[in-house]
Amino acid sequence: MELIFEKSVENRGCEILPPSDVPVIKIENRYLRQNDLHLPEMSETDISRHYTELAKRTYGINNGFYPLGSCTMKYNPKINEEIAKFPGFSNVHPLQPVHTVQGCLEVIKLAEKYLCEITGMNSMTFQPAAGAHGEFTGLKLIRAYHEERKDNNRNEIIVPDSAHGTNPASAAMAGFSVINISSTKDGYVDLEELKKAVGENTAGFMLTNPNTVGLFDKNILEITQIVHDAGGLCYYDGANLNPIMGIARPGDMGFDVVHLNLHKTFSTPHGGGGPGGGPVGCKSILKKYLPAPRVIEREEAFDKYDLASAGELSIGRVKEFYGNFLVIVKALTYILTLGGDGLKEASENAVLNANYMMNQLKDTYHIPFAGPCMHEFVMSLEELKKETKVTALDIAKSLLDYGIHPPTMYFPLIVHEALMLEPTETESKETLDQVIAVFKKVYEDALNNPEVLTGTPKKTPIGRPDEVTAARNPMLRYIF
Amino acid sequence: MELIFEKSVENRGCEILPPSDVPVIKIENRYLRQNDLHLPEMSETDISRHYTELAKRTYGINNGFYPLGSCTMKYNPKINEEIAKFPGFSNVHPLQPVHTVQGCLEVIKLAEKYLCEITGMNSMTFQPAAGAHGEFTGLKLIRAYHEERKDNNRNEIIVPDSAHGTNPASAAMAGFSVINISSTKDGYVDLEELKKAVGENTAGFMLTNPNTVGLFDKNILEITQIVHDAGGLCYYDGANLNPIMGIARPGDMGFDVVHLNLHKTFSTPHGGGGPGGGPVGCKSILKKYLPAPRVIEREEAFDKYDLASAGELSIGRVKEFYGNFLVIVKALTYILTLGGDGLKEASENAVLNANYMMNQLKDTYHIPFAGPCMHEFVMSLEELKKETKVTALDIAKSLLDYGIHPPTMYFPLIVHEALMLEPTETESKETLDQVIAVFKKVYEDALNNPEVLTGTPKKTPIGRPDEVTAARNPMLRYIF
Amino acid sequence: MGSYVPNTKKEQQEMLASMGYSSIEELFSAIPEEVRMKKPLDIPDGLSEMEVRNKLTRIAEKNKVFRSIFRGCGAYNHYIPSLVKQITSKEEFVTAYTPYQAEISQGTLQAIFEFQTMICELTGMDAANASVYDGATAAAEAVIMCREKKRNKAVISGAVNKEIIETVKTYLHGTGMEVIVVPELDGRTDILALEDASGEETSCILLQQPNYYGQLEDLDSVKKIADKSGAKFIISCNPVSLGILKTPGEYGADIAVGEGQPLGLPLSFGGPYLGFMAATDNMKRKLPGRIVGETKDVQGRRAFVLTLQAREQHIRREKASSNICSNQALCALTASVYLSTMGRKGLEQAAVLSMSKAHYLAERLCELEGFEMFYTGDYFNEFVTTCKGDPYRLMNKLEQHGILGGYPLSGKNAGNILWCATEMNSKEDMDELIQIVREVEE
Amino acid sequence: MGSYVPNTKKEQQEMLASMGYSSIEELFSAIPEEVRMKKPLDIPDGLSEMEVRNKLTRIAEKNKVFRSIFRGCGAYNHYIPSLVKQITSKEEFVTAYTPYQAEISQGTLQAIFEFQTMICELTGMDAANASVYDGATAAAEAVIMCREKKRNKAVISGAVNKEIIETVKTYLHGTGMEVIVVPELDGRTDILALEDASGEETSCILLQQPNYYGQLEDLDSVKKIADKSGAKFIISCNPVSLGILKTPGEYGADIAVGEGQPLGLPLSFGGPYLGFMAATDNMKRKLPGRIVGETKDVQGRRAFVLTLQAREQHIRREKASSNICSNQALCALTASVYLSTMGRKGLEQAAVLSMSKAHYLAERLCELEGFEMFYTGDYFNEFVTTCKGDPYRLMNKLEQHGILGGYPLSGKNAGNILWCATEMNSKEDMDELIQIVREVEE
Repeated sequence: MELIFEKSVENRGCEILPPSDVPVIKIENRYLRQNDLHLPEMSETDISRHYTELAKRTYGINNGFYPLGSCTMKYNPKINEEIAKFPGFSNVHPLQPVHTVQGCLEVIKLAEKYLCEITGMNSMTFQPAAGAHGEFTGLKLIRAYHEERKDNNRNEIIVPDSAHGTNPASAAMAGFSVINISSTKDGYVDLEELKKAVGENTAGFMLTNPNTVGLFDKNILEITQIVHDAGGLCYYDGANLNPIMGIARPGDMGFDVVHLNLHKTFSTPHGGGGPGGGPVGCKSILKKYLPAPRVIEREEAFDKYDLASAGELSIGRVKEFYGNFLVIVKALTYILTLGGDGLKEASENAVLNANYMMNQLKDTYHIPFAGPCMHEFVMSLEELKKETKVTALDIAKSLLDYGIHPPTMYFPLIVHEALMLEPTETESKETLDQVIAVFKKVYEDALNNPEVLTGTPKKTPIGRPDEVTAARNPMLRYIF
Repeated sequence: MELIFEKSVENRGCEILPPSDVPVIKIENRYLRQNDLHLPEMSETDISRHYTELAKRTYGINNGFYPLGSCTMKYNPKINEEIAKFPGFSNVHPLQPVHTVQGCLEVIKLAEKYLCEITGMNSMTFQPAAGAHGEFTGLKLIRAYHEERKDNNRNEIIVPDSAHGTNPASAAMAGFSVINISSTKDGYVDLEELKKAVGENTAGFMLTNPNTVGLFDKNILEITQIVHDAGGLCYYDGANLNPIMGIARPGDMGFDVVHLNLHKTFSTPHGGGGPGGGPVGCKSILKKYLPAPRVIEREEAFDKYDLASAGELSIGRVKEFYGNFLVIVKALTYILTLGGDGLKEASENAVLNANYMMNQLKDTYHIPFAGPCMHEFVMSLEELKKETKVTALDIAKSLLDYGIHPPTMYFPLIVHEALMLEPTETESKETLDQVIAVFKKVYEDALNNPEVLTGTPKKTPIGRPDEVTAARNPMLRYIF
Repeated sequence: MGSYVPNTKKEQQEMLASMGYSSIEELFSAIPEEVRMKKPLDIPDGLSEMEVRNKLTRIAEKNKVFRSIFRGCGAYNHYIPSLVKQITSKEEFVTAYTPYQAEISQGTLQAIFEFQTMICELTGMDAANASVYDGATAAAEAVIMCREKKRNKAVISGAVNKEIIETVKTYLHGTGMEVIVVPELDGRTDILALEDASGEETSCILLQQPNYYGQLEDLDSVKKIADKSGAKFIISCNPVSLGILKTPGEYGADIAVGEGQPLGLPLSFGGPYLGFMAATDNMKRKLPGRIVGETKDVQGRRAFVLTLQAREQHIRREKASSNICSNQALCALTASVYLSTMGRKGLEQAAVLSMSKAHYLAERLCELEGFEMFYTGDYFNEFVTTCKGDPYRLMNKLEQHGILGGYPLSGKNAGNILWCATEMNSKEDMDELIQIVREVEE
Repeated sequence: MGSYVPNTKKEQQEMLASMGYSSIEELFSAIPEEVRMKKPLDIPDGLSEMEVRNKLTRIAEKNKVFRSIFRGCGAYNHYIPSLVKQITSKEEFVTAYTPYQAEISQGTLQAIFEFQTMICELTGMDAANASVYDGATAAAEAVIMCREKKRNKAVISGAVNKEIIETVKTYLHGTGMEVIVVPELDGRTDILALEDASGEETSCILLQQPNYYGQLEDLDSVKKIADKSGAKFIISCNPVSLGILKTPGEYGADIAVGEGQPLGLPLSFGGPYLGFMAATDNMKRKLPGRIVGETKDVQGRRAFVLTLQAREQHIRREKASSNICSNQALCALTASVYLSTMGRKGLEQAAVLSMSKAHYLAERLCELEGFEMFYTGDYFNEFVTTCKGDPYRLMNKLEQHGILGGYPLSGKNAGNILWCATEMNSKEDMDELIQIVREVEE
C-alpha cells in the first residue's frame, strides 16, 4: 500500500494549534533550518484511513491465538489501559514536587513490594525499560558488587547455549566476557560444564528457569551453589516467570538478581515491540548498588513517600526519570486484580494449557523433551524437513493462512528446526482445540502436499518478503 | 461466523463486580424469574476477539469512501468524541439540581443559538433523538398551531413524491392525512400540483431543499407563499442542509419549522444506525408549542441557565429528559471548530465535490437532472439495465469489491434504477479521482461482462444474502 | 479556523476549471438572490482543536460530577466495564451507517441480532427490535402497536414514570387514541381502579416494574384484568432488575419495553440512552423500527440482514408501522457488550447488589428520626422516605460532600425523597451519607 | 478475585484427565520440593474490576494535576491531538508483538518505516532506527556506536541534561571508555575547554541543542573541533524545536539523538517516552535496535521487514551492536501519528509558539524586581532566571493556584529557576503567573 508521504498534498493539513496570542519571535537565520521539512500534509479523514489500513495489516492479541514461546502473549486487560489513562497518572510531570506525586510513588512502592514477594527479592528498581535493559542493569549490579570487593578479575559471565540472545549481548554491553556453556541433551544446565566454567574470573551466571525448552531445572539449587561457591552471583532472566508465580521463587532458588518482563508475565501490552518494563530485583546485598532515584517510604501520614538520590555505590542512572511509569501502573493493576491466589492460578493454567497442547500434538509432531513441560514447549521439525523438505518456517507461514500467529521459530538454538509454543493461561480450551486441529492439518499437508506449504501464506496482505535484498541494499527511509 | 452464544461456556465469565459489603437481600419467590437467563459466559479474551471480528466485518467512514446520498457521511472528528467523553458531560445525572449542570445547559443553549442562526429560526428543541423524531415533533407543532386557532379541519400534510419516506410516515404518525403530489420532470415541486393540493384542510407542506435529486428549488419563495396563503405551514426537512450553511436559510425561504440531522450535517457519527440528533427549530409563532423542559437564559451571573417546564400550549414531552445530549455536545464542538466561515466553506466544498464527481461521470453514466447540482446528484441506470440487464443494485454491489461503500440505491423513487451520490466535503480530490475511475471501470464491465457484475461482491465476508427467505421465515433471535 | 475540508485552494481551482467554472459561487447560481444570505453567519470564527478543547473543558467544569450518587428516577449509575468502553469506541462501529449493505455490514447486523436475542432472553419474549430512542418512546410505540379498530383507550398506571406517561400522551394526541391514567395507591397501581378503567375499548394496559417509586407491582392481577378485558398487556421494565426478577414473558405480557441505559450507558445528562422493545411471536410484525434476521448468502453461509422491511417508512411511507429511521444502534451494541461482559452471573450480581444496597440504605435511613418508608410494599433498588426537614436543604448539604442525594418529590409526595442505590454505592459511602443526614437534621 | 483464566474447573479437569493426570499439581512435579513456596504469596486477595478501578482512582487522586505547567527539563507539556490518542489506542497496534512475522505485521512495519523517514527528515540525517528507550539511552547508545579502537574518550558538554550525562556514564562504566565532561560557561558549552578536551583519543563529542538551560549552542564551532580531532559529532536535540531550528544534519553531525516525548506523548511521570536515533549513511549499520527496510514480497508487492538483523542480539548474541530487544514501538507510532497530524506547518507552529511564549514569559518575568535572565544567549523555549526570594516558596504559592512553576536549580545555579513554555501556555495564564509572582515577592 501507499506510504503516508505518497498521500500527502502540499498545503493540506489539520488545524490543531491556535495563532499566537503573544508577539511572534523570529530567531536569527543562522539558527534556522535550511532544508525543507517533509512531513505528511494530510486531512484528518485520510490520516484516519491510513492508520486504519495499517491496523488491519497488524495482528494483535485481539485478532487471535498468539503462542509465541518465551514472549508470553497473554491477554492485555482493558482496565489496565483505562487506568493508565487517568489524568492523575498520565498528566503528571516527572519533576513535580514529591508531595504532589504521592500517588505515583505509591504505585512504584506497591509494585516493588508485590514483585519482590513474587520473586523472593528484597529490593527492586523500575528504571529499566525492557527485559534486556533489565539484564544490563542487573549485570551492572553484579559488576558493582565485585568492584566494591575489589574482586577486579571477575569479568566473565557464564551463559548456557539455550539462553535468550539478550543474555550474552547484555553481558558484553556491561563490559563482561561471555563464557558459553552447552546444555545437556535434555536441555538442562550441564553441571559438569558449569563446574568447569566457574572460577576466579566468574562474575556471574545467567539463567532462565524454567529454561527455554520449557523445563524447570531440577538441579537449580546445585547450580546456584556452584556459582556462589566460585564467588559468582546468579542472575535470573525473568522471561519465563509466568509458570511459577506463587509456586517457586528465584530468590529461593539461589538467585541474587532478577529482571522481570512486565509486558510478558504481568499482562502489559507489547505495543508492536514496546514499551515494556524490565524492573530489576535483587537481594539485600546488592541494594546499595541500585540505580537512583529510588522511592522510599516513611512513617509519616503526609508525604509518606519520597525520592532518595543515588548513594556513592549506586551504578548510576540507566534511564531518564523512573522507568516506563505507565507500564508499572498497568502491571500493578494486574497484580491487584489477580491477587496472590490469582497469580498462582494464572501460572497453573499457563502450565496446564501448555501441557494440554503438547499432549495433543505429541503424536503428530516431534517433541524432543519429555514432559510435563512448564508454560511452553518446543517441537522439532528436523525429521519432517528431512522427509519432506518442509521447514519449521514453512509450517509457521502456513499457520498464517488460518489466522493464527506462528510460534517462535528457530529458538532455542539448541533444537534444530524448532517451533516453540507458549499458549498462555488466557486462552480457552476451545481455542486450543481449534489450533491443535490446524496444527495437525498443516502437518498432514506437509506430508501429502509439501509444495503447497512452501507457497504459503496466501491470504495475508503480502506473501513472503525478500529479506535478503532488504539487508543487502537497505532502503531504510522514503526518499522525497 | 459463530454467534457469541455459540462461544459461551457454562460458568466462564469476567469478574467485574465485588461481593456485597451489606447483607444480601433475598426477595420473595413470586417476584423471581423462573426461566434460566441465557447470556454469554465468556472470557475477556474471547469477548474482545468476538467484537474485533465483528468490527472487521463492519465498514466505517475510517474504512473508505461512503457516498450515501441524503445521508451525509462526512468525517466524524475525533475531538468531538473525546469531548463527549469528558466526565463533566458523561457522568452527569439528568436530574441533578440546575446549579450543578450549568455547563450542560450552556451546551444546549449555545447549540440552540448557533443552529437557529444557521437555519433562520427563532427557537429550537433538542429533545428529538433523530430526524424522523424531529419530523414528528415538528408536525406536532403544526398541529398545535392549528388547534390553538381552532382551525380543526386542517388535517392534511402535503408531501412531494420525491420526499424521504419518513415525511409521509411522520405525518401519519402525527395523525395527519398525507397528500402526495408529483414533481416536475426536473425534480422540482410542481407549482400547479401544489396549488391544486392546498386548501382549507391543509395543515402543512413538507419539503427538503435542496431536494432529493440534489437540486435547489428556485421557486422556493413561491412554494412557501402558496402554502401560507392557503393557511398552512411549511416544514423543512433538514436532511439536505449540508450544501447551504451560510448561503441560504430555511427561515428566509419561508419555512416555519425545520428539523436538523446532527448526525448528517453536523458531523456526529451514525453509529451503525444511531444515536442521532434531530433538533427542531421554529419561528416565534410556534415557540409556545415546543416540548419542555426548555433551557432558558437569565441575566444573573450565577446559575445563568435554568430549565423551564411546559407551558399549557406545549405539545408535551417527546422523549425522556433533554434529548441525545452527548450528540449535541459533539455537534456544538463541530460548530465551534468550523465557525461561521468554516460552515460555509464546508457547504461550498460539499457542492464542489458533488459537481466534480457528477461532471467526471456524466459522459459515462446517465445523469437525469442537469447541473450544477448541490451536494448530491442522482444517476439512472435504467438504460444500462435495458441494454445489459445490469441493475443499479449490481453496480452498487460491484463497488463493494473495490472497498467503496455504494451510493444510496433506488432513491428517490421518482428516478428509476437510481444511484444517489453524496461525496461530502471531507473527501479529497484524490479519493474522488480514484472512485471515479472505479465507477467507470464498473460501467465498462457492465457493458462487456455483465454476468461478472451480477455475481458480485466476491471479496466481502458474505455474498448477497437471501432477503426473501429472511422476511418470509423470520429468524429474529438465536434459540438456545 | 478548524476545517475538515481536505482540498487545497489550488485543487479547488483545478476542479472548478475542469468543469469550466472559475468560482465556487457559480455552482450556487440556482439559488435565487432573494433567499441568499446577505451577511455572514453570526457565529464566532472557527477555532483550532486546542482552543475548542480548552473552551469545552471550561464549560464541562461548570458541571458538578458527584462522587456518590443516590438518585435514579429513570437514569441509573451502574458500573461500566472497561471492555465495554473499549469495544464500543471502535471506529467501525461508531462511524458506520445503518447496515443496508449487508455484505459489508455483517458486524453491525450480527451485533444487533445478538442484541435482539439478549433482549428476548432478558424479557422472556419472542422477538425484539434493534432499539428505539429510549424507554419512554418505546412505551409510546408499544401503545401504538396495540391499537385496534374498536379499542382506542390506553390504560396507564399512575405509578409509571411521569416522563413515560407524558411521552405516551404526546404520541397519542391527535391520533384518535385516548390515554387513561389510573391512580396509584400506597405507591402501587390501584388494582381496583385499573379493573374499573379497563374494558372492551381498552387497547392496552401499561405498567412499570419496578415502578417509578421502586415498588414491585402485583402483575399477576394485572394480567388477569388484561385478559378479562381483552386488552394487550405492556410491561415497562428495568433491564438490570431482570437479572433476578420475573420476566414480562413470565407475567404474560404481550409487549415488554424499557430503558436500556442501565446496561452500560453513562448517565450523560439524559442521553443518548436506549429504548428496547420485545413482543410475543404473534405481534412481531407490528414492531416498529429496524429488525435483523438470520438468513444465508448465495454460497449458503450464515448471513444477517435487515428484515421485515415492509413495515418500514422507506418502503411503506405513510402506511408504515412507525416513522423510525435512525435508532440507537451504538447504544444497543453497548448493551450487548455489557451483557456479554457481565454474563448471566454478573447481571444477577448487579441486580442483587443494587437491591441489597438499597435495602441497607433504607434500613439505616429509617433509623433516623423523621425518616420512614412512605410506601410499604416490596421494592427493588428505589424507595420513598419521608424527610424530617426540607429535602432541598438536605440535598444542598449532601452536595457539599460530593453526594447526589435522593430525588425530592413533588405533588402529593412533596417533602418526600425517592432514593436509589446500585452496586456503585459502597457501605462506607452509605454510612457517610447517613452520618451527614444525621448531622443536618439534628 | 479477578481472573483472566477462561477455562472452568470442569474444563481443567477434562484437560488433565485427557493427559492422565488428576491435578494441576502433578504438572509441577519437576520442581524440587526445596524450592517450592511453602505458603501463599503475601499479596492481598484479588479484586473485581470495579474495586481495582476504585482503588487506583484513589491512588491517582493523591497526585496533583496542574492546569498550567511551566516546567520542562526534558519532559514537555505539548498539545496532543485527539486523532493521535484515538489511533494509538487501536488494539492491533497496542497488543501486537515485535513484527517478526512480516506477512501479518505490515501495519507495524510500515508505521516504523514511516517513523524512520520522519526522524530522518526532522534531523536531516540519512537513516534512523525504530526507537530506543528514551533520549538518555539514545545518547548512550550513540556514544557506544562511536567507539573506535584507539579512541575511547567521549567528550560531553556539561550543558547537556544531567540525566543524560549520568546515563551515558553508567553505560560506559566498565567498558574501557571514559567520559569527559566539559564545563559550561554562561549557560553554554565552553568552546575553548571543549577544544582542549578533544584530541586523537576522542571518539565523539556530544552536545545538546537547545541545551539543558534552553540556550542555543554554537554548533558550527563544535563541528570544526570534531573534524579537527577526528571525533564523531553527536547532537541531542528537541524534536519540536527542529520544526524551525537548523538540523543536526545541517550542522554536520554524525549521529542525532533525542527524547521523542514532545511528539505526542503525555508527561506520564516520566515514561514511557521515546528515544530516537539517526545517523549518516556510513554509520547506519552501527545503529542499535530494530530497523525496518523496504523490500518486495514473492509477488513483487511492496513489503517491509525488520532488516540488518545481523547487528542484533538474537542473531549475534555477545557480538551484537546492542542488547536492545523491546524498544518503544508504540511510542514511535505515536510520534508518527503526531507528526502526520501536525504536518510540516503544525510542527513549525508548535516550535514558533513555544519559543514565542517563552520569550514573552521571560520578558514579563524580568520586569519584576529581583528577576533577571541568568544567561544571556539566544534560547528556544527554556531559560534561567534569578529569583528574588526562595524559589521553593514561590513554587508552593504557584501550586496553590494550580500552576507548576519553573524548576528550581541547584549547585552553582542554586536560587535560580529554569522556566519552560509551550503552546499550552496562554498569554492569560502567563499574565496570571506574573501577577502571582509579583504578589509573592512583594
